[in-house]
Amino acid sequence: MTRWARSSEFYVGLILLLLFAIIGSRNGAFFSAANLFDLIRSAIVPGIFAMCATMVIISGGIDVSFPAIATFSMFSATKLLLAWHFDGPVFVAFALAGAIGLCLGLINGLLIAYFRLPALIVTLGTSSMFSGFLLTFVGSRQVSNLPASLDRFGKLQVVKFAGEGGITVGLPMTVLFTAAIVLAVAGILKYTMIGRGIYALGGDPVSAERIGFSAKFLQCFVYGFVGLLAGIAGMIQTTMMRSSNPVDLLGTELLIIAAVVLGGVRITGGHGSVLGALLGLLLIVTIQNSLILVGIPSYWQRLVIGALILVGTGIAAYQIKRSSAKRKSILA
Amino acid sequence: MPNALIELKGIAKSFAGVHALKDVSLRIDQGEIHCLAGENGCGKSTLIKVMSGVHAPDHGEIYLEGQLRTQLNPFEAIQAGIQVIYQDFSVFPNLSVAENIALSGELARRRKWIDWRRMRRTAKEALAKVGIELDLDAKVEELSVADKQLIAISRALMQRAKLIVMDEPTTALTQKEVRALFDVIEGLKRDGISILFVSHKLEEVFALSERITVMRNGRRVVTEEARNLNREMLVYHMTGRQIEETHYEAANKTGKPLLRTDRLGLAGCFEEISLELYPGEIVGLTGLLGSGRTELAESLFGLLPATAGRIEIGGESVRIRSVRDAVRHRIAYVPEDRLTEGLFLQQSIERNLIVSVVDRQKGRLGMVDRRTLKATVRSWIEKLGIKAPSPLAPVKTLSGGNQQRVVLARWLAANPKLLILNGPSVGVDIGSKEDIHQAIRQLAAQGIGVLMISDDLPELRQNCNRVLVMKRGRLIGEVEGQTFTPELWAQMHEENAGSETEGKRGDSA
Amino acid sequence: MSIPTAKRPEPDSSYGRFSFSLRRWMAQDGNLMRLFVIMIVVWAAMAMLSPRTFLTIDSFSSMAFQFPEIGILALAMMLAMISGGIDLSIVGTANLTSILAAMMMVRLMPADAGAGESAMYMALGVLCALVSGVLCGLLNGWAVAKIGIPPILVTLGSMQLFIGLAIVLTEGKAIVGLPEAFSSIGNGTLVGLPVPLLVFAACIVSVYALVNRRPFGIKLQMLGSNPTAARYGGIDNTAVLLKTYALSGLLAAVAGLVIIAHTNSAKADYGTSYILQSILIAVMGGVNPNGGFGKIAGIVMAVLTLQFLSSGLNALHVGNFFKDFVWGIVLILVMVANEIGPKWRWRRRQPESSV
Amino acid sequence: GGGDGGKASPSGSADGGASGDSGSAGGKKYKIATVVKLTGVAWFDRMNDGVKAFGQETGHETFMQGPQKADAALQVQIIEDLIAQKVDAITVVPFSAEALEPVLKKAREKGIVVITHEADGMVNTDFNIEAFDNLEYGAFLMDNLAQAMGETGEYMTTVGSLTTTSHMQWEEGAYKRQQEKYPNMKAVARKLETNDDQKTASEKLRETLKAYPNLKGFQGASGNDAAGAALAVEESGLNGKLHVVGTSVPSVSAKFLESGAMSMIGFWDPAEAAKAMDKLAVMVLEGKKDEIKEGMDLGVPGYESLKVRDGKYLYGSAWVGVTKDNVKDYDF
Ligand SMILES: Nc1ncnc2c1ncn2[C@@H]1O[C@H](COP(=O)(O)OP(=O)(O)OP(=O)(O)O)[C@@H](O)[C@H]1O
Ligand SMILES: Nc1ncnc2c1ncn2[C@@H]1O[C@H](COP(=O)(O)OP(=O)(O)OP(=O)(O)O)[C@@H](O)[C@H]1O
Ligand SMILES: [Mg+2]
Ligand SMILES: [Mg+2]
Repeated sequence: MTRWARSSEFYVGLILLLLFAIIGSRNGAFFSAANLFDLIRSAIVPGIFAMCATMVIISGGIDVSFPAIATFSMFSATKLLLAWHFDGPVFVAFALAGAIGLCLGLINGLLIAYFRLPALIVTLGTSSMFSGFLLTFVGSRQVSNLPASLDRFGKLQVVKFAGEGGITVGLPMTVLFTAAIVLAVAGILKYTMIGRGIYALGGDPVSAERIGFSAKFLQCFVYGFVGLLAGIAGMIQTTMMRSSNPVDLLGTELLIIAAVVLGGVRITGGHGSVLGALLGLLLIVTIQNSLILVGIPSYWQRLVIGALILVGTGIAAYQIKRSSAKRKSILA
Repeated sequence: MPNALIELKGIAKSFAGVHALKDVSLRIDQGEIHCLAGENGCGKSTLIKVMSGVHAPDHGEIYLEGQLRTQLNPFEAIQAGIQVIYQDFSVFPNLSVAENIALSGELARRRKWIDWRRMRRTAKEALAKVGIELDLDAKVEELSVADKQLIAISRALMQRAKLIVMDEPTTALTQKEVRALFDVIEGLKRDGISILFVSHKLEEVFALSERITVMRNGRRVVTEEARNLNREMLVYHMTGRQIEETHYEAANKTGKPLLRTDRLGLAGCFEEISLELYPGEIVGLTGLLGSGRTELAESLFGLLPATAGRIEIGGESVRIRSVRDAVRHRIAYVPEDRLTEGLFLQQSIERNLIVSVVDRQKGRLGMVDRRTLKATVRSWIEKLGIKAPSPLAPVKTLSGGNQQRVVLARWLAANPKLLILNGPSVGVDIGSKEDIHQAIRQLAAQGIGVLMISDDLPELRQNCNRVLVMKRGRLIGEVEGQTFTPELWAQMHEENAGSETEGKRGDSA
Repeated sequence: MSIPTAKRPEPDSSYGRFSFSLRRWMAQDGNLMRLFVIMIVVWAAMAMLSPRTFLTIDSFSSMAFQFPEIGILALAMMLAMISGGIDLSIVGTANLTSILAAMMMVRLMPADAGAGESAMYMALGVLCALVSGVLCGLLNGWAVAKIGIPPILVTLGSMQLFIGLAIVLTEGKAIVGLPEAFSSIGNGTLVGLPVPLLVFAACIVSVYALVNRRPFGIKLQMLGSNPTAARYGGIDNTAVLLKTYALSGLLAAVAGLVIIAHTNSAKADYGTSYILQSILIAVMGGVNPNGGFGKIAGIVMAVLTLQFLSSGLNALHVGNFFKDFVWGIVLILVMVANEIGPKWRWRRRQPESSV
Repeated sequence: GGGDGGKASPSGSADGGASGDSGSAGGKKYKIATVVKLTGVAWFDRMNDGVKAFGQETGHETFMQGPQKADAALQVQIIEDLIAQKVDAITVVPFSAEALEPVLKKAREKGIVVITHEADGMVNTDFNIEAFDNLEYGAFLMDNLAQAMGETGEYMTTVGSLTTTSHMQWEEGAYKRQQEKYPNMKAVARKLETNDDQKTASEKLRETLKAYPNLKGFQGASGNDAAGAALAVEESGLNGKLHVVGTSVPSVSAKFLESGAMSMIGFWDPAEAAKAMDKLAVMVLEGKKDEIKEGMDLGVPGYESLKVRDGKYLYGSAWVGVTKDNVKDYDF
């Protein structure tokens, strides 16, 4: 077997295709453009989160605070903009949310890099801190009257056409953000020294320092960058929902982490790819958004999601275990 | 006097109270091959890490080409031309061969972007220099220990280095690869590059070095021109005692064989292995890299259950499907890769020692009886002379040789009938090695059968009654231990190069 | 056997002797010590801020009814984390098993059951919960050990599965009307102590015995720190993992029983906020998220610290979000103290030792 | 920030009578705690306004507490703590009524007055007061949906979660009304779970629309469902074709009502509910329990003529229907 056929990306891809085939055979509407667009739409914010999780996990850390950072950034940015009676370009809103996210991410990074604290603990702590601070001191009331330019931006579609039944099928503009971020993360990981340093750090932190990588810099970069991405993702959520809700997004971290782990990003660090993470995420998003199409009653939906996660990950894990157990033959 | 490339003055370093280095001074000149020798835990690796900026010394000064460096970090050290091949290789298991070799060079040149084609080219050249061929895209975690070591070597050789430090670079290498490495080192010397070489294999030390520094207990004992030293003097400096080369007197084969395999096979790894091992025997097992001897050992220990043939223990046919089975038949296995397979690095020495016998420490209510447990631990620490601040210290704080003794003690505590040792003295100093050999011989004398896998010919010669040779998954011969010379070994391989089928059954049955 | 060695080891004179020295214990268990200090500081701060409500018997008894649930769940989480994994399904397990128990007690028990019969159904319910808890855990363990799925995925999936099953069984509704006698367990006292607290204490003692005194516990910790070496060391990894997750499921079921006794009802979504909280308590209590280490005393202190904080802040009528904020800060302070504490002490002591 | 407490709402201006008798008398001042399901959502923020207003008007010490996550366990803990604090009365909006029975029993045993809301049938309470009968409210929403749909066509319903009793009752009330009065309507998907999340609600609507392209109606239970659905309707260009009704607050829904993406929302003013609860608590504390009977006027809008069942279950008629015509009248 060739190397890629042993990879987890391959198996997750296969399982995804299998799932598509099954759902599609139960309900042809699955393969409609409207549905595929909707799947993509559902993955816009989780897609960015998946990039956050991927990068951090590859570096050998973990971050459970990105939803809290996203919510903090979007809500406080919205509040600020409203206080300023802002009506300028949306770019400012994204930059502001991103900057707030970057600062919060750097707090994680500094604590992890300089105090050498376990990432899980730090981010659990800061996640609780960030959202506690936000809801206590910034506000806890949903903001529905966004600055006009943000509201307008939320309605922009990148493609739009009339589907059957007079339904407008479209993809919001924000999908481009996600696409750009995915490409950027993939590029960083593959073609920059920082990216390779992230892999090296995840593979063996001691060796990484010995060949001259600065673990402190890399960790600050990773957590800061993740904060930046999370801030942008938060603002995307706000424009897409056309309201800013300070308890939105919280609690999605474990599912996102599970999705990227499913896509072959190894929780112990050093292994994984952007493609795999996206496939894993797509698998979860598809499962979550197809149960009505398949006609599963709502009482059974959770049970089915749980079972599908177990079966999906089971098949992938079993195949990988089997293929990696096969060694190159020594016998001539 | 030639220019000093690096000079260390009065270096001291301690870890949480353990004085690893005390007032060590060392000078390495341009273009010289300098050897660092000493027992396990005497501070060689620590000294190297100070040189390469990994550890900051508590006291002392470091001069690079005459310049005082106060805060040396790894990146600066690399910039200054110091390349280190670490004892634990420091390779990245998750990255490809090409990247492992080429990445550090790119980093040292402060490149921000990765050019994959250039990296592959660099890696290819580096491998060619050492004279090996590897799949550039293979992940390093899939490779054998030896390949990892070769990668670490290739990586260091690719840099524009002024000093290459090699901390026991030959532990996992076969004779042939060692010779290739020595050729490379000679070449480097001709280019004016200095080498600091650490090895416990005295033949290597004498074969290579111009000057030798001996350390003991964290202090420098002596620095001397190699030609002014001989083996006995060196050993004396290292250990403070005299050690003679002794041979194990084989017990007579009596009674039933302890272990007998009949045409044992494991798909893809080895086949048609028939061998016998009698109580009190020490049988060597050697072969080229990838000959399947590790797999054979792991089969006997139930890690890779055999797919063909039969195993008999004490005359009775048994099935070994799991480690539990093996342990039940009182088989013990000291694995090849101490760090990943042998040790629980963060856990205490105590726990590392008793992990395999913890079930036997049950007292009342099935609870572990701490009193006997501690007594057991204490006795093994004393018997094997494990040098440790406290049995409760994490085992990762021990030096390589002491770590190996912990693994050995663990299995000796299990009171085995058959002891399989895979590289029992890899990275172990001459004094400790002697101790370990003594321990093994005493065990054999008590009626335990020992199967010893090793590349170290003197070790095999001194300890083994018989030596079995494997190649490509088959036994190709058996030799009396004392007559096993390098020449014979090389000859056996060449004989079998063309006519594999002939040697299939070996002479072992 | 005696081997001629030039250098005799210098044995640690204290090792193997059974004298207790506080200084040594502090040195060895600095983290626990610091956690203890932080617990006391939090307690004192809360007592100072609102002495009249916080420092009352009622307040302590109210706390004693609150933390056992999360405490038991944190123990379950700890076991999974020591093995190098994680168990996100504990709350799902607790709810599913307690729903099964409640169904036994409510639906199966005839209305006119006498005291004896009712006790039998209660015992049956408890047994059913414990057995199903073990089964839930075994499912997790099997998927982790045999199939090789990462624990975080397994338990995330099984969490959904268990809660989903609970919803299917109950259509999302609560099961109410547990026998009087049973709910008096959750709200009553025995020799002056709240019963849930006693259950928690029993769990602590058994888990302590298991993890620190039984061979299983040592194997578990070794497996957690290096699974490969564990295999080579003769540990049956599969068996240990199965046992670990089964135990985690069992503890979750116990927590579930405490919960239904306390609330006199069983529902599919009770305690969902406990999942992250139990991870928080476990890591704050010193469990290494990478596996291998965990101290029960740490868990107990972390649970108490959080409870003091929570009740103290409730007494101050600050918002619950502020509570989150303070928790986060305390957690990070604990960790920073653990990190710089030893260095600081060591630096101070250094001059003495180098003489 | 969010804490803009005693802001008077238009309807709130009428409640001078609510406080008249108890406040000025200078009688004993009581400590009354209100425990809600969840803090940080618009709904309970509004309730907090009522709690604060009542305290200011009457001089009693009133305050509101609630968990930061929707979880019955946290509510139990808060009440345990309140008992220890020896408050005089606890007014509760239970997340799960059943789970609170024992702890409220304990509270009553200690002499604390317990008033509940949204917990019809609760045993361990002095009085439970409902803004209305849950089944009737559901039916009321259904009437509005039917009217918008022209009494024919396919519709779907959602709930925050399958474990939220009041959501389930509203849904069941609505379904029953449809079965009885609107035979030409058909429920194609019922009780889909939205986890109280706008994005999920929006995704559920999109997905159902693909499985049932003729979908004409949506009824949401959780406060976020209708807004999420309206968003999807608007983006699909189905304004006026797919009709959304549900429970929501005006501030969140105003823009959708105005754009036509939402037909109507129903709610009751949580601030008034809080005042009603507090008022009842004070009456019980002052020993005026006997005065609480059928037809009684609490002096709080919507609770002017109470219905009483079994002596302690009280019902107001406090629901409000809001369409684009009267949405401007509300500012929360
Ligand atoms: N990180 C560390 N923490 C604590 N002690 C350490 C650490 N590194 C080394 N030591 C201790 O310092 C001493 C010297 O160790 P070092 O690794 O330098 O020995 P070595 O001469 O390289 O031995 P070997 O030949 O076995 O590799 C040993 O006693 C070891 O236990
Ligand atoms: N997981 C694996 N996947 C693919 N190839 C492997 C794997 N493990 C080992 N190999 C290959 O199998 C061959 C046998 O390696 P191994 O080092 O285990 O042999 P060995 O019999 O132990 O010999 P030696 O002890 O001399 O190293 C090597 O060529 C190695 O590259
Ligand atoms: Mg060394
Ligand atoms: Mg090998």
